[in-house]
Amino acid sequence: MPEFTLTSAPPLAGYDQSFDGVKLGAPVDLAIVSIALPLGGEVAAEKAIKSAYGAALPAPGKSVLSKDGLARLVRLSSDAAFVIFTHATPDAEPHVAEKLKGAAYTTDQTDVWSALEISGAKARTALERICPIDLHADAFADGDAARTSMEHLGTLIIRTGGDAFLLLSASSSAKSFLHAVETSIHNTA
Amino acid sequence: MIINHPHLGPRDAAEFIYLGDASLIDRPDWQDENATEKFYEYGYLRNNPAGEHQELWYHEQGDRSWLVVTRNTLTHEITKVEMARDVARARGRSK
Amino acid sequence: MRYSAFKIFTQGLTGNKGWKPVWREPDPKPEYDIVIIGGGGHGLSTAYYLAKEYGLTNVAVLEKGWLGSGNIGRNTTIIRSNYMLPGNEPFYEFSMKLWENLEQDFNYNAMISQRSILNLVHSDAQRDAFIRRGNAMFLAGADAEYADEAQLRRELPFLDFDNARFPIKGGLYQRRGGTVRHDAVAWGYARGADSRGVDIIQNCEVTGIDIENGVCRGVQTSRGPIRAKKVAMCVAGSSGRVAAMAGMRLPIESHVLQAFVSEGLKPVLPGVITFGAGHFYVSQSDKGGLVFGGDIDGYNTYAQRGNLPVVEDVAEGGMAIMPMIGRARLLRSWGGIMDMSMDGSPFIDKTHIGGLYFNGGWCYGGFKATPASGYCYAHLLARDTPHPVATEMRLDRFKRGHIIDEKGQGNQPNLH
Amino acid sequence: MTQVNRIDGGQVDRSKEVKFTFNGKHMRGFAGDTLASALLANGQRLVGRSFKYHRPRGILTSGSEEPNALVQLRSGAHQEPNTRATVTELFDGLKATSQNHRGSLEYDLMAVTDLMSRFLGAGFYYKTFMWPKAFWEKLYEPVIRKSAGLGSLSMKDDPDSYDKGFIHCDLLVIGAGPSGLSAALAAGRSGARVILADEDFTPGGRLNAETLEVDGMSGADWAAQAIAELAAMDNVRIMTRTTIYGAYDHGIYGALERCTDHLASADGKPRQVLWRIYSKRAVLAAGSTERPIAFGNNDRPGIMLAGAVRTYVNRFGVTPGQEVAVFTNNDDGWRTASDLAGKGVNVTTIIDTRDAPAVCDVPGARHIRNAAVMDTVGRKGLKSVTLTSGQVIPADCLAVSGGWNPNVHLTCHQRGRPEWRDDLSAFVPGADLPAGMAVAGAANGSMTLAAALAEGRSVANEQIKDLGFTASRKAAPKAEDEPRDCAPMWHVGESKNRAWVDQQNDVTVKDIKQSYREGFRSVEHLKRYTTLGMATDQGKTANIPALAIMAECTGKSIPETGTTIFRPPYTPIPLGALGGRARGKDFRPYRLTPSHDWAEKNGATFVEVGNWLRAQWFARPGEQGWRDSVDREALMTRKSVGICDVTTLGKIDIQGKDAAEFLNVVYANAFGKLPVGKVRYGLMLREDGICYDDGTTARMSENHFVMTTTTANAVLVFRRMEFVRQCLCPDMDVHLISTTDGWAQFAVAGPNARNLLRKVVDEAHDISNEAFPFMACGEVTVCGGTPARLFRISFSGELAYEIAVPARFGNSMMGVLMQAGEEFDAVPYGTEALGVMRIEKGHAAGNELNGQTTALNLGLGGMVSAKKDCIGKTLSQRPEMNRDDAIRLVGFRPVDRSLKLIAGSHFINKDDEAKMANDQGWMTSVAYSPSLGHSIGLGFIKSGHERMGEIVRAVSPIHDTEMDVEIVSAHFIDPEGERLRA
Repeated sequence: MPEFTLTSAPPLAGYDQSFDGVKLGAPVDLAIVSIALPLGGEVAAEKAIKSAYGAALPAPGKSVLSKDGLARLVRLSSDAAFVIFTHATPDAEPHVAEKLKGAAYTTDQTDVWSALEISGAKARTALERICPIDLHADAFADGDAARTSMEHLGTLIIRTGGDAFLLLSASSSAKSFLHAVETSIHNTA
Repeated sequence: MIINHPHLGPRDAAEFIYLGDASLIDRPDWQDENATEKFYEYGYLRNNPAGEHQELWYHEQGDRSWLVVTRNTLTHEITKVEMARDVARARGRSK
Repeated sequence: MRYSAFKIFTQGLTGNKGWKPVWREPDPKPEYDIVIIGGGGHGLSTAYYLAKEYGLTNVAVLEKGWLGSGNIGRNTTIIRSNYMLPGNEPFYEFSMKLWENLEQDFNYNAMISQRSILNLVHSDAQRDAFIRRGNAMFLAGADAEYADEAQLRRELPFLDFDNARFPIKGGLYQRRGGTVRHDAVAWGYARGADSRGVDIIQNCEVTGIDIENGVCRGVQTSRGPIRAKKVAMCVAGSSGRVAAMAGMRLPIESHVLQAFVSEGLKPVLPGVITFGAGHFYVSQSDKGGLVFGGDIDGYNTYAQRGNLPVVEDVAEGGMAIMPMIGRARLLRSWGGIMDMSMDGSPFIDKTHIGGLYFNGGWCYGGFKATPASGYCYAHLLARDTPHPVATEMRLDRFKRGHIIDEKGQGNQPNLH
Repeated sequence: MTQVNRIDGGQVDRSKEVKFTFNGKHMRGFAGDTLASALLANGQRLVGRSFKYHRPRGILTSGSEEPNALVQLRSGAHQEPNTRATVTELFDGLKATSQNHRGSLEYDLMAVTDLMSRFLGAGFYYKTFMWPKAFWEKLYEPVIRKSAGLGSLSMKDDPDSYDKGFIHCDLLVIGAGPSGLSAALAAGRSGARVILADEDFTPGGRLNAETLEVDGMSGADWAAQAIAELAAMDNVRIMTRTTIYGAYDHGIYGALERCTDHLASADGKPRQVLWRIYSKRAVLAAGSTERPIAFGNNDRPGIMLAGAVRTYVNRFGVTPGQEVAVFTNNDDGWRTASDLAGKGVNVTTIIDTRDAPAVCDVPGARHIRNAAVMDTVGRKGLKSVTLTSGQVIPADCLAVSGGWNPNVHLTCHQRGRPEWRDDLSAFVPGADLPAGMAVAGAANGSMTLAAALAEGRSVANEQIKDLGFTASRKAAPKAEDEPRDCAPMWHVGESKNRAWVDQQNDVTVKDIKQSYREGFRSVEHLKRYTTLGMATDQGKTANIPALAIMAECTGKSIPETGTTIFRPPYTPIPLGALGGRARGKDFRPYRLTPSHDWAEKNGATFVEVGNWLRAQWFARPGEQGWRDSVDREALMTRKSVGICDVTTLGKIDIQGKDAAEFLNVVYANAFGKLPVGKVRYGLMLREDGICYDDGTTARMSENHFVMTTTTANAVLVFRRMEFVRQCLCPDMDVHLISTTDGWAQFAVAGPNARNLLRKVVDEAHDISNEAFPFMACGEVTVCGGTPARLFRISFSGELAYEIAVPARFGNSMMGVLMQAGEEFDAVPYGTEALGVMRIEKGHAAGNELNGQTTALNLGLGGMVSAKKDCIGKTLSQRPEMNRDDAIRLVGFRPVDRSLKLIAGSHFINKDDEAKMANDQGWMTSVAYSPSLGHSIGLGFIKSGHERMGEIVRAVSPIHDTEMDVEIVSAHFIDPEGERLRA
């Protein structure tokens, strides 16, 4: 038996609030692993991703769900992607690496980021105050993803469906980011 | 300003960091006989044109790509945006 | 015509109809001893000191627009000599001393106002760097004063001391720093040069530089060719364009610096205040406007206008240190083109072309340098040796590895 | 006071009476009034004083171009100076006071300046106040400053909040007058995403102010109907109370929405929102502004622009006077006469400069043709006007029309130049418009209602067709073309008395003539010399007449004389709105370390390090100040063990087949042969050969490295490495990703560090000195299986490790380490103790790696590998960077050990004078070393490495002090490095 035990406490754990027309919450146990496509090994890596997730890696700025619907593949740039899935223990990276069988480089990003889910009829109106990306459904469809900056904080925004968005920003500044989103909701309520 | 990213479409230039003339890609060879002179020119002298300018922008609040943007320094009109990596390869920087 | 209170009185009584033009509008002569390209502050002060201090009056200043239309006409009017490095500080202190006697020297009220300049300090490392700088200022014969937080609370109670994201821990004052009515500097120098025989030729654009066998013989202009024994470039902001006419590449990029003024307000600010944890500096003009600015936009440009992110960045800095200005309104914004040099410091030097001289690379700090720049450039043009306070402002310093980098940012102009 | 000037009609809501005060006087108006219309309704003609001569002034206009009717609005911290009464929406409880007078508005003591005006002409101050020299700052300038400025700031923090936002559209329509509405309707019907913005609170523009008809109904009704149709389209966004203030590059427009300015209280919501509008195309439909004619004493309260008089009558149901005369050089002025007469207002006279028949029949009014107003009477309110013929006409209101100028402002924001149109005697937008912008209606010189409606539609249709939309076929609304003849007249030459051109800044026709006489003839010289056009109205009513008067002086045409362009903002924008949320603690986000909560609970004092908050020290009860805490933390660490959260150091994960080769490029020293399981100190140069950053890089596996950077440079180093990767070495297989926030990393330092870690690191991992020596690294598990990374590196000079766990466990880990360290009296230490220990060890940090120093200066010259290229290598070899007397980093101690060294002191040789020529270097960092019991310092001094033992002076004239210091090795403690290998 180890003498000491560690407890997990991500910065926004347990946050879940409803406002007029907007729901805002921190998803539980969201794991994020980055995938880098080796130079010259892109085809093999994409193949490995497809066979691991049953879905092809989309184009930069897009995301898709895996065939089983449990993981989201987000293409960040020509040679980098995230896989986002629910996974509680701190071994998300080996978990993904194993699936990809060495065809790509993987790095655990779970603790680098802090996630917020925002949804509801007024979600877009609130986000308009901080998000430079055009979130109109014609311009930013389901699955679309964009890295940008909100209130001086780098943010990855993904339209997960309809009026729901997943926002990832740095975990060290998670409280400031939450404050920014809450202020937007307050100001547009 | 808006930079039309080749992969991601139009993005506010505020997401980018500006570096300078795209000639910064053409880093001299340290073993060249005039290396010191060439590095001095590379490091310090600029064409600084009033007109079309090829320049490096980094999509820091985005996909972390370096871009070569062709922009007019008199009007700010952008006529071309390329991935810097492709430009570097085209300029013979492949190993 | 000598200006005085008596003159104003007598003119007032006679309907102000006896005032004479402040300068002539001469046509260019075919040849001069010295042709200065650029009728901005530095060009005009160069002409003034050439005539007054070095007795050279067969001189023309060629200006493509109206005199004073360079950055002398579009800056935030601050004078200071709070530099740190030996290549800079003695030069700027020389400039400060020239400012202090300028109005009596050229009989024109440029409203030189030594209201003080304060650089706020927000961290211990910043304090250490400012102490280093303040001491360097003393060593060069300038004044400096370090104020702690308690003193600043007394003097500037409107600063945000209690709720600041980056607490104000003190500041470096230069009490002799301050502001000047910038246009009046151009007019005063122009009047002084003109009255001594210098031809100031407006609406005369240089379109080519004549070089024969490695020696500069004159210039082509929109008003015809002009021969000259010496040609002096003095066009900071457009240096790249003019130097290109002589086939020169420079260690300079052109960038835009925006500046801002608020509506007129009753006095609130005693001097110049500079935020140390964001991009914002401000003073209040005699007319009551808050004159403020911040960082350059950061991309190469020759367009005299900027973009919104920097406007917001500057206002954010302002609201962060003095939230009382929230209800003051921005009245006007404008942009000036800066010669951003590779180490943030300027050049006053001969070029490799005989008879062709260069003055530029002032970054966003050229205004305060106007008197010394003109004086030292005049010295170089007259004597062909650098003035003692400008010996390091050489074009070849990067080749030699003698860098004058106050901010320690390296060879990336937009970081200076 | 009753609303003596309120008449029938208009669009105010008479069912909602609104109370307000002006200079403490209680007044009433109606919902829908502006402050200006309500003041006029109450018979208040005098509302302010001018800038220079303190002339009594009234209301000139009915819009944002107003130069005179500026008031201070609200009170206390909400006080808002220089607010234009003409655009201030009346609300219940509104408080306004007049500005710029000493004594009351009616009896302003400063009005004495007006009597001295002959001595205070254009630029008088440049010619005097120079003697004696000291008097400018002591006497003259304070007097001038006190009298300058208009309104006052409260000097209190702005109590309101502001917000910003981003919106996107296919077509932005600027202005909701006839052409704007017509444009928005056309574009909206096509399905394009449209934003229609207007500065007014009721859209419609001049339609609300005129009696003209559209499609057979009143203009105002048609506007309301158009707005209703647009509001029903979900692809159209109508933004009222929103000023488009700037046109920036590539279709980005700045907009200010005033959300709560029309309410008594903002009620916790943002007062204003600053929008950045991203448009693919724009239609500028900003209308036009009427210009005055300059004549003697043309600035009296009661003299107004004719269009404004009509606005007050038609839109607000207020007549500015009971006995009105009209002075015009154009047909439009006649509409004022006709509309007023139609409402039963007594229009006595129409003075037309043209020798032409009446434009229309105005019952009861006398038409005087080929005449002009030369002077007026009535200091605080107009009483009569005097014509050039000498004829005196009693009037309490004179409506003046000099023609209309298209509002070209936004077309100039990218330095486009307007062009002169002789047929309009006005500037219209030039050809070089901001990309994507088209102009319609009066702003484009299409001055009649019918033309504006038609052009709005056609221009919008062209714009959206470019974007691939199909234009709707619905026809443009119908209206009549009203007569628009205009014979330019800029000032009345016969006037003997001063005739104002720029009313706010008190610039007269004489001033312009004097400016000409003195050689200030270009437009820019004119503006700068006389201050014309520099007031809060930016010369909207003054610039063109002034240009025309200068043209008269030069004998050239107006376009030859020059043009004036406009800069953002269109109307003044509060700095609060431009600052948005960035105030106080919200100026920038906070980054918190993973153990922040633990530190907060354990007495930490925090310090801002970039955006990070770090624990600076942990005070314990009884300690008398920070030094006590810091000394204890440093001593205890050196004696036993201390723990410090070092998460803020940048961490970059580097993977790829070419990763090692890549590191060889970015680091000055070699990394190719670093074995797996080892860490190496690395030094980075800039390309100019100056030191950039330092840190350690660990090789986790053949193709996997973990780099650390300094806290300050984490982002910059990453950016630069991406530059090398993509631009310099595009075919290296190497990939970078930041993991700074992902790992909570702790330094565990001190002789008991290993003993402590043994209790935390799972037993399977051997961390003995043999198995895990100095500079070893590896993946381990802690506390029963939690993955961790262990690095044996030391900044303190002690036996030390850095241990990293996933950030989610960071707070808990800090507690665990402290618990495990209890038996060793482990202490947490903050950045101060960290700094003390690094100075004791002579490690360079930010004060030494300040971007001005080379590897040679830092004593690290040997690290720049001769065998390979690296960034900065070649330029670091330049001669003056390698001088024999180059500065070197060394240690310093005071000769008198009781003295405290000062960072920032300069070094002067013993017998030299303290001046710049003798400057030997400077002290970079100082600390009190609790281990040595005295102050120690690091610093750069010329040839320092050859001067050990020499005594020099450390001078700090800014503190008026100096002391003798001895040059010593920078390694104050354990110079052989035995402790860290223990």
